[in-house]
Amino acid sequence: MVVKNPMASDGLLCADSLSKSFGTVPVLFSVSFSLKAGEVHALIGENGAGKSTLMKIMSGFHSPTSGRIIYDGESVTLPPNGGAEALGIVLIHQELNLAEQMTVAENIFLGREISKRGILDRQEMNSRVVRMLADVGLDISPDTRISELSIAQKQMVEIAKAMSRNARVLIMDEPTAVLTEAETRILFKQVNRLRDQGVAIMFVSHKLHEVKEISDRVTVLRDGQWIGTSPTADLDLDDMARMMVGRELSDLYPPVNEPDVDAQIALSVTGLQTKNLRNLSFDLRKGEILGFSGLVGSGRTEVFEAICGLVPMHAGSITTFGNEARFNSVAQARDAGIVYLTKDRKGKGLLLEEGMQTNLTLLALPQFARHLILDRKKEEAALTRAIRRFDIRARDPNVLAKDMSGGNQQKLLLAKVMEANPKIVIIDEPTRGIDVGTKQQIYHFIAALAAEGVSIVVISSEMPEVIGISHRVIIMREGRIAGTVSGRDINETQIVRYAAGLNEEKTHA
Amino acid sequence: MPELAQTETTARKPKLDLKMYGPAIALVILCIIGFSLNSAFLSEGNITNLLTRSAFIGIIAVGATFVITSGGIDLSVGSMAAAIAGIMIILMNALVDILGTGVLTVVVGAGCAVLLGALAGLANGLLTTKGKIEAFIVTLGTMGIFRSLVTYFADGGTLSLNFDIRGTYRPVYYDSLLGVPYPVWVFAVVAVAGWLLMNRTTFGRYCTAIGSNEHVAQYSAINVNKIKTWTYVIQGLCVALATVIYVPRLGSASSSTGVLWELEAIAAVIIGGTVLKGGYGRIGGTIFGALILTTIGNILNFTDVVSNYLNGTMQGLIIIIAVWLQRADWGKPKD
Amino acid sequence: MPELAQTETTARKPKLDLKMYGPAIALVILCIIGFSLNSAFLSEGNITNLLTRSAFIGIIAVGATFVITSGGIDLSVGSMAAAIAGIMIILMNALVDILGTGVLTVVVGAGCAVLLGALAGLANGLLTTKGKIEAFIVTLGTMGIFRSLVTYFADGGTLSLNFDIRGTYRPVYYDSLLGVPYPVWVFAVVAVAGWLLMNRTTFGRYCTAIGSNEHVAQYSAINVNKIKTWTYVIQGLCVALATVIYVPRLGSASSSTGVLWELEAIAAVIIGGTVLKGGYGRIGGTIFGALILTTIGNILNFTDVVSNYLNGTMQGLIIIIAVWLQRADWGKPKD
Amino acid sequence: QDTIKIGVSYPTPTHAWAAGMNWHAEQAEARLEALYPDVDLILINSPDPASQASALEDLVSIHGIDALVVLPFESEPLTDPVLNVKNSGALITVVDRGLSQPGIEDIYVAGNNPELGRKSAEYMMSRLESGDNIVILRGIPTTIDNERFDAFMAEIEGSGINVLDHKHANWNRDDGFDVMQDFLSRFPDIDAVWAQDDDIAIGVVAALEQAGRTGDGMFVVGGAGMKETIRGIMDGNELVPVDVLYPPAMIATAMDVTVAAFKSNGPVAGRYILGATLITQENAASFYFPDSPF
Ligand SMILES: Nc1ncnc2c1ncn2[C@@H]1O[C@H](COP(=O)(O)OP(=O)(O)OP(=O)(O)O)[C@@H](O)[C@H]1O
Ligand SMILES: Nc1ncnc2c1ncn2[C@@H]1O[C@H](COP(=O)(O)OP(=O)(O)OP(=O)(O)O)[C@@H](O)[C@H]1O
Ligand SMILES: [Mg+2]
Ligand SMILES: [Mg+2]
Repeated sequence: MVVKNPMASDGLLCADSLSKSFGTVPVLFSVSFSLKAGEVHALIGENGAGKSTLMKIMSGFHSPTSGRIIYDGESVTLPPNGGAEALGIVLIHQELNLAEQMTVAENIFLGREISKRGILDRQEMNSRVVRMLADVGLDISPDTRISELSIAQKQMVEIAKAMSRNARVLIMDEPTAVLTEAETRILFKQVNRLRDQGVAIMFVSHKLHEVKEISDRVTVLRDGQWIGTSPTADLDLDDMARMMVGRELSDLYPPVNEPDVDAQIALSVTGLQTKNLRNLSFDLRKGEILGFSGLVGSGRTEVFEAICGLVPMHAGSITTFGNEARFNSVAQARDAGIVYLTKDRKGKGLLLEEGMQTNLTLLALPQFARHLILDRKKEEAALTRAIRRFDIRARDPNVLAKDMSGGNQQKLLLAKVMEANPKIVIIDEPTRGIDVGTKQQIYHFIAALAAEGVSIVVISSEMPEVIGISHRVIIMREGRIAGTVSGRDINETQIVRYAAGLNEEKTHA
Repeated sequence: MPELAQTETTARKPKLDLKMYGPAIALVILCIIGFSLNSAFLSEGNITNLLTRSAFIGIIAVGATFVITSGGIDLSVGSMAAAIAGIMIILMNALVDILGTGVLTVVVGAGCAVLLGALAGLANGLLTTKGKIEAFIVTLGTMGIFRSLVTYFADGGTLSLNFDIRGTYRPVYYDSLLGVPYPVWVFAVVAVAGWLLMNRTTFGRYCTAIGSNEHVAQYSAINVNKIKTWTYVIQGLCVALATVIYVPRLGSASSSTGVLWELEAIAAVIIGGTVLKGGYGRIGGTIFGALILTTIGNILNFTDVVSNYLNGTMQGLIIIIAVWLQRADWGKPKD
Repeated sequence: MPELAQTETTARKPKLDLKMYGPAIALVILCIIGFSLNSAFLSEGNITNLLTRSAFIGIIAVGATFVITSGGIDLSVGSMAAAIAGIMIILMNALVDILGTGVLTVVVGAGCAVLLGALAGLANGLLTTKGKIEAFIVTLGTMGIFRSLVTYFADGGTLSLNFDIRGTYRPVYYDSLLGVPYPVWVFAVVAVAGWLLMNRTTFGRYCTAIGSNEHVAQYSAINVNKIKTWTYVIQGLCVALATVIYVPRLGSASSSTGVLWELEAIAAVIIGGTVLKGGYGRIGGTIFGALILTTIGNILNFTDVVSNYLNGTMQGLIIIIAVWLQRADWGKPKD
Repeated sequence: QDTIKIGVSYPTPTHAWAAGMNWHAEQAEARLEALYPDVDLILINSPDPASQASALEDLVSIHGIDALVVLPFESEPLTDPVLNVKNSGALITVVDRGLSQPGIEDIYVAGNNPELGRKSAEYMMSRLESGDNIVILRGIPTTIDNERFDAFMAEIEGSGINVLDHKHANWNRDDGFDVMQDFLSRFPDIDAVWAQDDDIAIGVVAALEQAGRTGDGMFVVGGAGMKETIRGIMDGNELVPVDVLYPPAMIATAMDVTVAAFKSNGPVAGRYILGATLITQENAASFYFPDSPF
């Protein structure tokens, strides 16, 4: 592949032969491309390809090891730490970048507060925030603390914050990874509005259908190299996938093997009630893949956090493999063969300041200890195995979790829960931030697990994913089960109707 | 979902409020105990004494609230107060010969104290931020340094203010305006200014942001080092102010001046609801925290029911219970 | 990519190592200074004294490393040591009449001390975890309580060990095995055990995880409250052990026993490289931290070049410089 | 080994009395070293008993002292460490606080704590009548404080003078001020204050002046012999009319005697108990050292 300087000067913001190394590890190799005013430019590539790194360089958060950034036709050195916002370059970080203990309004205006004679104009800020939140369809008070929001809500706050910055260049690093369809629609409406105003928009995503829909041009990165840039119209989804992974991709979803309707019931929940859940009952069979769908906040996560003892249960009973079970802690659930993979990988999933090995074995640590003494060989072996099994790509095995690419963090988290050798796996948003190639691997992996007799719950806001891999799908709405679909009924229309409350509840317990 | 979100918001309010009023409630309970032990507790004289006494720790604690909110800690405040008091006394004694015993000498002395406080705070701040040394170590170090400096200046003994200037300076501690002693006025002004600074200015917001998540703060183009350094400077200024109203009280400073004030100040801050790890600071709570601490000592002086030797036990128990009263998540399900 | 990975590994190591050896380097520099002041510094007698003396703070600091690593803090250790010493002395004096002045009395006394330490730690731990009160407040409270208890038991004076039993107990401090005094052996055993516990067991890993992110720990099947409580119990046990070897040294306990040990212990931990906010603990560093602190005191006893009053200044400066030496990111590009 | 090395160990001067002691020790050091070129005095202070024990070890292992002058932080904890020094062959002079085992020291120089309490009580009784009220501000809870307090109480027993309450003011001016303020709020009728120590007395006087309760023959008795207090007595201060001596200069006495043990041809071993003199306007001048920090 020839890498040269394509159209380095005809855009608003251009990268000219940017290279970046962390310590001695090179991550980007002489990448050049340009971003024009009034276009939505998608950047795609496998996990760890260097997309986030490139975006951070182009917004000043990292400085390039070599190469230039050209802004408005002039070679510039961008000010660090978000100072580039003053120049009109705004980045929405892949990782949530909000101060948890502070309120929505305080976060949105952090670093550029409005004040009159040194005193904050809180009314002005609050009223502006109310408008911004309305623009992105968020119905929360500006005084809500970030820590009280769901992840999707946090992401929408981030988006609202970025939208309010009057950007000339808006860079969004996987903004939709944690959003559902409905929220993505709202985002796209805003993006289109900005594009029409002449804002240059950079859009990083692993959801290729979104890329196809929203972007005007696509640039592909692979292993830190620029692979190509072309108009979106010229590419179909398979072309993009091929350019990303460098090979043909077979079917994304594995063939769904016939569910065994007589299989033993692995998990049975009856009459579950919590603060937000009302009288929930369902069964999960051995070897079954059960999808959980519904709108954000419909309570899917809470169901399983309650089962694993993370949220107090007010009523209800749980049996696993016929045995009465009531878990007061994750450890008890784990010992009974149930593990839960959180969707909040930064806040609840990974120790960001630790390396891969510590994170990998943390959940199943007793297995790696004999008489409390850790078996470090065994841990190392586990890491080697997990890296292979889940295709975790970190150029440096000692890398800290916070320095891993988002997708690879997700893979590490998956590997972590699988270390516990569970009989029942609950995966909340399994492929959040994962590239197509790896997605395929994960789906096949889930199918294979089910075939081995492991029962799996997949909570997902990505409709195709739920449809593609589940034997049966439960749709939740406002803290209850709105309906259950299986077999041929698993399709988008049905699910959406239940989720929106259009289908009446066929009690299915 | 809209409904859910809403019930959520309204359901949360009461909890917040209880936390908010926790320190005030604890103080009221203490006052009731005090009054039931001895009705003189609520006499005007005692209330005035209590408030005046709280002023020192209170003013210092206001500064400490900023340091702690932004994720730092300052162990040097007690020693710093002693050192500033010492130098101020030496200076004022020397100035008597030049400027006489008038107000001017006092003003110059006080100005110099404020300057010293700012400089000492600046030193702590720069060592922490530029020197990249943990605040705990820096201020443990300067605590030793300041304390030994005052010992050195006083030759191990006591530095006493010239008797001629005392008359001019004394009213700053002992006199009142509208029936309220000057130290209480200063305390009130510092409290209000601190509250405004914390809650109504960008500075306060930046402190919170830094304590909450330094990375986020940095990525929001906040000059983290500058803000952090400023918190220590503010702490230094507060210490200086407290010293300025402390010196006229007994007119002296020695190496035992201000011993353990740092612990008291930090305790006042934490009792008031500020989080030790940073990210959440409450000036109002700090004021109550300081009042609570002083009141505990006051109450113990008001009764001879418990053995003197067990004062520490009572004090410890009351502090723990006071904080427990406000911390326990009443009725909130554990999560 | 495999090749890349390798160069990376080697490239990372040096930086890590400097931080790793920082405390050791600081100690070596101090030793050189000591030797150049007075060659007797490196005499066998002095080295033995130094090590024996470090044992108290060192053992306590090992416990503090666990507490701090898991995000807590324990201010009560000094007072706890005094209280345990006091009760142990009362008990042993009482036992002399029953069990005589033999080894048995000492063993029972020591066993009781260990039990008390565990209980005191348990109290701190439960108040922090179940009571949901900030560790700073809990241990500030128990600090006052323990201290006043010993004052109370001693009636304001000193509790002294029966002279008949001293003979039996004295060797625990003053005698040696293979030329190494017993306290140093105990210190070594505690250090090694602590190191293993921190670095080679699930417990140590859990402490780090909790200090690093409590939520993640909870979601990773870690019983956060249990582990946290255990860290305080371990701290209590370490304090008890330190007390068991302290009592034969001075044969008494009073309200001034162990004053400020908490600050010294925490300082040793932080000098050793453990992070005050939790999530990163280094037992090895703590040992060096304790040695550094003792050495500073030793060196200052060596010379009367500086005014005695300025000891605190020297101490403060040396601590700051020692930490600065190891903290400064030599040549590491700031990012 | 020609020089005679004498270690002098005492608590870190964290309050004025100790500072006075430190000053007198330094004066004595300069004087004695000038007088005898072959005498080397090594002054070390320590912040707590454990450090003092360490300092004693260092004096032996590093300086190889021939004699030790020690003012123990506390009697009990330092008994063994001093015994160790003695076992190294050094001459031992103990100052102020006796060790808890007899026979270790060769020379003992001390003030007299019970005597201080008793003298104070005697003065109180000479000024007050049965039915009068006093309050007491005590020091830091220690044996010294107990000895003074117990002797005072024993002496005043049966005189009809009421002790309204006693609280610890930790030999500290600020604590003295706070505690006295609270006593004044609590007790409308106080006739005299025993502050036990001159530092506390300064706080007490400030509180009395603030409350305007200095009249009616109110008086305060401190203790130790601070120069400002003595100055006041000389000038006829009615609020603090007397003081009871507990001289920090006793360390100098001890150093003199110890050097004499090497230089004098007369026997010096023995006990030197200094009196707890009541300082009044008449005799004040002879206890006034304007250059001392105390
Ligand atoms: N601060 C850092 N220190 C060391 N390595 C880093 C750092 N930041 C990123 N890396 C490494 O750089 C590589 C590229 O990461 P980057 O986050 O740019 O990938 P990405 O394309 O955004 O992937 P994803 O789709 O998973 O988000 C990864 O191997 C990552 O581990
Ligand atoms: N407003 C809120 N304040 C505090 N916690 C909330 C709030 N909303 C939801 N949560 C908590 O967040 C967790 C996840 O919420 P929930 O189960 O409703 O999400 P979900 O249906 O899984 O949606 P998604 O995964 O798409 O975000 C639950 O533990 C719930 O208690
Ligand atoms: Mg990325
Ligand atoms: Mg009368």
